Amino acid sequence: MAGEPMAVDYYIPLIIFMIMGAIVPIAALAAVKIIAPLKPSRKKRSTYEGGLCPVRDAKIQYSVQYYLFAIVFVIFDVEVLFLYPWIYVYANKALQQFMVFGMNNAVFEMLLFIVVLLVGLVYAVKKEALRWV
Amino acid sequence: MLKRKMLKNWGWPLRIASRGTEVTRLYPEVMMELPAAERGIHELDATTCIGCASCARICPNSCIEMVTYKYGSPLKNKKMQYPQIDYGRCMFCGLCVDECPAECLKMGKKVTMAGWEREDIVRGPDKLAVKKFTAKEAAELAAEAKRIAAEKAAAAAAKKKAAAKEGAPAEGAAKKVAKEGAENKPPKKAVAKEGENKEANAQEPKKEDAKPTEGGAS
Amino acid sequence: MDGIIEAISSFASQEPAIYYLIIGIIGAVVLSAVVNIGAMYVIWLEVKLLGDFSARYGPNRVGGRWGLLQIVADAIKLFTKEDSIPASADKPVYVWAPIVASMATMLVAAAIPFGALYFNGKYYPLVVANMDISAFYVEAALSLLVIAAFMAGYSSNNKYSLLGAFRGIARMISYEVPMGVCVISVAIMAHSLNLAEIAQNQTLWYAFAQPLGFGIFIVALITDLGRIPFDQSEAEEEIICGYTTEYGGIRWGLILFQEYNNMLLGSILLTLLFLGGWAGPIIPVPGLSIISPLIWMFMKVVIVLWFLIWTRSALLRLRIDQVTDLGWKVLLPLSIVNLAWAVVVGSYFA
Amino acid sequence: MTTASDVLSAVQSAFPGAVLESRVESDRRLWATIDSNSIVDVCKHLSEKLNFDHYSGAAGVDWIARKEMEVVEIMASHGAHQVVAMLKSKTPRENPSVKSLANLFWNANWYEREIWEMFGINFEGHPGLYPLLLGDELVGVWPWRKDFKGYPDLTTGQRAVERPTSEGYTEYFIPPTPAEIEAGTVPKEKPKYPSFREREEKEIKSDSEMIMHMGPQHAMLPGPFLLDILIEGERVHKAFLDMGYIHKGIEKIMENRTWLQGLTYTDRMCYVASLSNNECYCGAIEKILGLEVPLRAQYIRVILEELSRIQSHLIGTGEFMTLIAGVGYAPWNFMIIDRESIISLIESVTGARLTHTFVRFGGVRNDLPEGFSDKCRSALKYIESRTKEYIELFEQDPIYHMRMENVGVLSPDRAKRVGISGPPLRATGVAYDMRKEDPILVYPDLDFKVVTGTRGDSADRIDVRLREILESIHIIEQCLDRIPAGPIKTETKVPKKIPAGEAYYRVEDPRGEMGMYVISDGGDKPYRVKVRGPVYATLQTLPPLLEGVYIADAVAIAGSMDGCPSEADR
Repeated sequence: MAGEPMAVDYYIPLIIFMIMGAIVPIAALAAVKIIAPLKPSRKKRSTYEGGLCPVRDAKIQYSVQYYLFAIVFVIFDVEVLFLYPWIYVYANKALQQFMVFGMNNAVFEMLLFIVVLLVGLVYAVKKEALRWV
Repeated sequence: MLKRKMLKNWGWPLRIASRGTEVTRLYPEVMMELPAAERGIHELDATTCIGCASCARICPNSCIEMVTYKYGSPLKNKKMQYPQIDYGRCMFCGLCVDECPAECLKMGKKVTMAGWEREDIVRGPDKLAVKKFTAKEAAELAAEAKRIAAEKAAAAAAKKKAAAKEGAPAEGAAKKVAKEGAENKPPKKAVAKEGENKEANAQEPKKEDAKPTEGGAS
Repeated sequence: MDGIIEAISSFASQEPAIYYLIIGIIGAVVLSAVVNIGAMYVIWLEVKLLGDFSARYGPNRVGGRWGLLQIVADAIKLFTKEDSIPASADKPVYVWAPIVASMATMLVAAAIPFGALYFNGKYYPLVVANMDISAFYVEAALSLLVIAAFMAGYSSNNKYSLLGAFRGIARMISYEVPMGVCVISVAIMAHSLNLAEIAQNQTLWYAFAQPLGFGIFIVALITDLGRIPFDQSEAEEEIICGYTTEYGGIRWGLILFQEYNNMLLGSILLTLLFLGGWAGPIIPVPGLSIISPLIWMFMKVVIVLWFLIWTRSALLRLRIDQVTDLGWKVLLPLSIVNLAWAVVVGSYFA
Repeated sequence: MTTASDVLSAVQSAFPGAVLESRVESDRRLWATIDSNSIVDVCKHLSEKLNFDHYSGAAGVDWIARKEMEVVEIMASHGAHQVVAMLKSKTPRENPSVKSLANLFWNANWYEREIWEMFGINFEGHPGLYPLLLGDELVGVWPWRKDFKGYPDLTTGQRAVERPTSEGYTEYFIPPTPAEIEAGTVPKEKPKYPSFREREEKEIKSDSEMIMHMGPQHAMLPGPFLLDILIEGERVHKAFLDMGYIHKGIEKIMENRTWLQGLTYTDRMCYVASLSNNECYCGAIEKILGLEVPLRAQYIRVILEELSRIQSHLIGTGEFMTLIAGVGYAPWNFMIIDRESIISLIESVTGARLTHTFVRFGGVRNDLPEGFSDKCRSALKYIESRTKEYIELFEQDPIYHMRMENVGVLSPDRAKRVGISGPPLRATGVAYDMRKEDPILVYPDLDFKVVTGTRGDSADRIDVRLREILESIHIIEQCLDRIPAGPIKTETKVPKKIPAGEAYYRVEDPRGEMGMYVISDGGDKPYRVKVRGPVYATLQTLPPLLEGVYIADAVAIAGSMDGCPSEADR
């Protein structure tokens, strides 16, 4: 296929796709503006909650436990992100220089990293950080 | 183990898919098979109805109204009335059928009654009656009734002659008889539509023979 | 033919920016049509199959006996419905949520190879942005729909929507990590993060090479797509319609469409990563041999879609806390086991 | 075995002078008028000493001619004996007031609230007399009193005026007519007590808690009732239940219809169980009349009631499965197919699919059609194999176990205390079934087991229902073997006017204990019909069960109860 274009050029189509992704729904909404009837009323625009008026509104402080949950995710996701560059090291023989316990250094380092990750997971579970709200 | 246990779950949809369609009915094309005891739209035998209004009295939703109907038996009570049922309110409980002393009201297998207007689902005796006098029979019966009325009038006249002393009340009675004889004719509106009705009357039985599927009987 | 390819290649290497601009515009127009029509027929397939799985007909009036045009009729209905925005909603966010969803889908579509053409003994993958890290990119972009869902849910100012939005995020974050680890395991075996290369490099399908990873990826994919048994964010019997409760007419239609778009794209991703992509015997008929990889790809994707719909009629819905528990406490450790397995087997094969 | 006369003498000896009047109808029915001052003590004595641990309900009666009102407490026992004690306490019609039993029996709460809003009888010591079935604006008109003249009709909108409230919804308001203003009888200002909404809003303690409506229009509910849950995150802290969204006033309508016409309304209380409701109403009237039903008619009734139990359980289970699986779930459609075969069997006899109006005073409407027995047997064989498959399917499904086991657990003691009945009660292990406890028709001759569970959780409730289907099939097969030839109606003609008297008749509805208390004053219309439905008790149990569970569990619990608000609202 194509030769070796500059890395940034790959992303030109992405921008175009993003714009296209916005154009389609906006066009649909514009079409609806023209086609569909519009008779707004107070009742139509009220919030649906089982057919009755809601008791207060939905803008509440969501449970703190939930955010703990989210923070654990952020930690783990970043940790997983570190594995992606590691694939490069693993695939590239030139970067694997020495052996540890019969494994090459890339594998060993990864295993060490995963053990740390698992310890973190066990800690999070034990601390009930992953308990659902 | 979890996977093995779940196998039965996965099997169910496949079993159903292999069985063919059972839940949906293609409604207007394929009608449901109904049992003989089905309580569908009423069928009225207008030749035996005595117009007693038992059905109208028992109806819990009072959806039966008694209305005059031209093809009724002129031999009987001259203020003869027949049930007209408002299917917007009828709940098909069947109490009217149980109450009917002449056993002339039955419930049939027809169950479709959609209409465009509210009036379409109010069915008068004209639509309910499955058995009614043909125009010829009705004419004969009317002639019979006239004859009987005439006989009665003659008898009354004879009586009047015999009891000439009490003239006034007897005369009144005779007048009444004559008047009732006149009332025996259908109301004006019905007279206007008589032509149409006769045609409809002649066609209707044929129509029903030709389309037995209409009520879902087949 | 060879000349054309030569010309295109040389043009691409000389003027990459213009080349990618043209490819991008053509690709965006073609793909948005393909993806949207594809989504319509995924919806049709789902309705029809669910009908079969429950002894019903499914669509059978509009567009012949199979109801092929039912979905078009539905779309027309959506276009003619009144567009009403709830008074208490956060309007800009509410309006932008379906648009963001659509953008997210297109971003995924840009990097996914939809198939390949076989020509002169070589495969030419049909992909617009053939990135080196497309596996990583697609996996990231797939979870963007959750952002749109959260925007929709939080802006609606409705309690069902709120719960749906929070559930959606919780579901996503519990399965993002195992899913990522699975992609890494595949990449280790394939020695590449490029989807086209991963598909190309599968001598043995990775579904067989790492069955554990395959299973985890399916579960994570179903979760990402929000389908039964993991459809808690729009569990109808609990929170009505989840984050789309306050959406109606075309706005709801757009969100629904993006969900099915993503289902299609997710199935393609699964096929590429684990089912050998477009691999399959080349049909030795002159016209068909060029598109035979496309045919194989299409068949595999349909089978994956069929499986997803089958699952929907076979399983019960899990509770949201069980879903997150399953993700964190079962699938995450298992996916790491799978990673170790991939390393061992991968080293052995290498 | 304790009989009614034993109970009566025990009460008379414990409370000399408290029993003003008494009538021992049979071994199983005791009617007594208790001095209204000692009613609480008598009930306490009955429940503590005489095993009357089942407070079954209460009925109000307005005796306008005698210028007094009556509250009838219905007390029974969970299997210790078969006596049902109907204890009346009287109160004058002016400012009627009796002592409340709500502190003694937890489930008396709702029954007393209903009597209060319908008859205006005040209950001293009741924890919260708020309207339950009626709207707030109807309180004070006491609609079920005999002298009730009707309320301005809001639906025709003659006088009612719409006005928006500060909360954004529309309220109806009836402006006084000039004549009323002149006469100074401007009707009622707003009631003094807090509304349902205000009461629940008071419970919100922190900023992270919110109240979410799970009704009246919600995919979870089989019909409209308002279930509000106070949640923090996804955890339910408290649940509130409000009813009356489809209150039909059937008890009042029946007072204005003839005896036979009233039968059609029993169908419509809950159309899934309409044959049981028919049976209950007809049974009560036959009891007043002293009619003996011909044997063939009894068998036909039993066959049809059991068939209708099968179809009710199938749809109850099937619908419930859609609650935890979504409507695409395949076995649900299988249950619909199975139910269809049962429905068409019933239809071939009664002529209607759901609202049968089939049972008649002293017999049934139609005889079984030709070939019914063979058709029934083959259909039942099919259902039996299918039901066994369902049981096996749910048994082995891991997701089902995760969702259902130990969810909404009721202990036997608690279940007895809250007065629940039917499959939810039997799932806890209490073998309480009207077919054994208060046998009617030919049930005593038939061989069947009362199906019970062990844990009392949602999974057990479903399991009990499914196994009851098998038991019902067994009953029907016996009936088909034994059914004799003969008449299907009594020889004696049922009079249009039923002689004065009263009866309480209980049947086992598919959903639990259904009782009807029928009073005749000798006219052609009932003086009072009180329906003690099973779902009323089931729904009352719901809010405390939901405390502390997740929203998804709330759906599983509410669904496994198989409540039918249509019947509870009557």
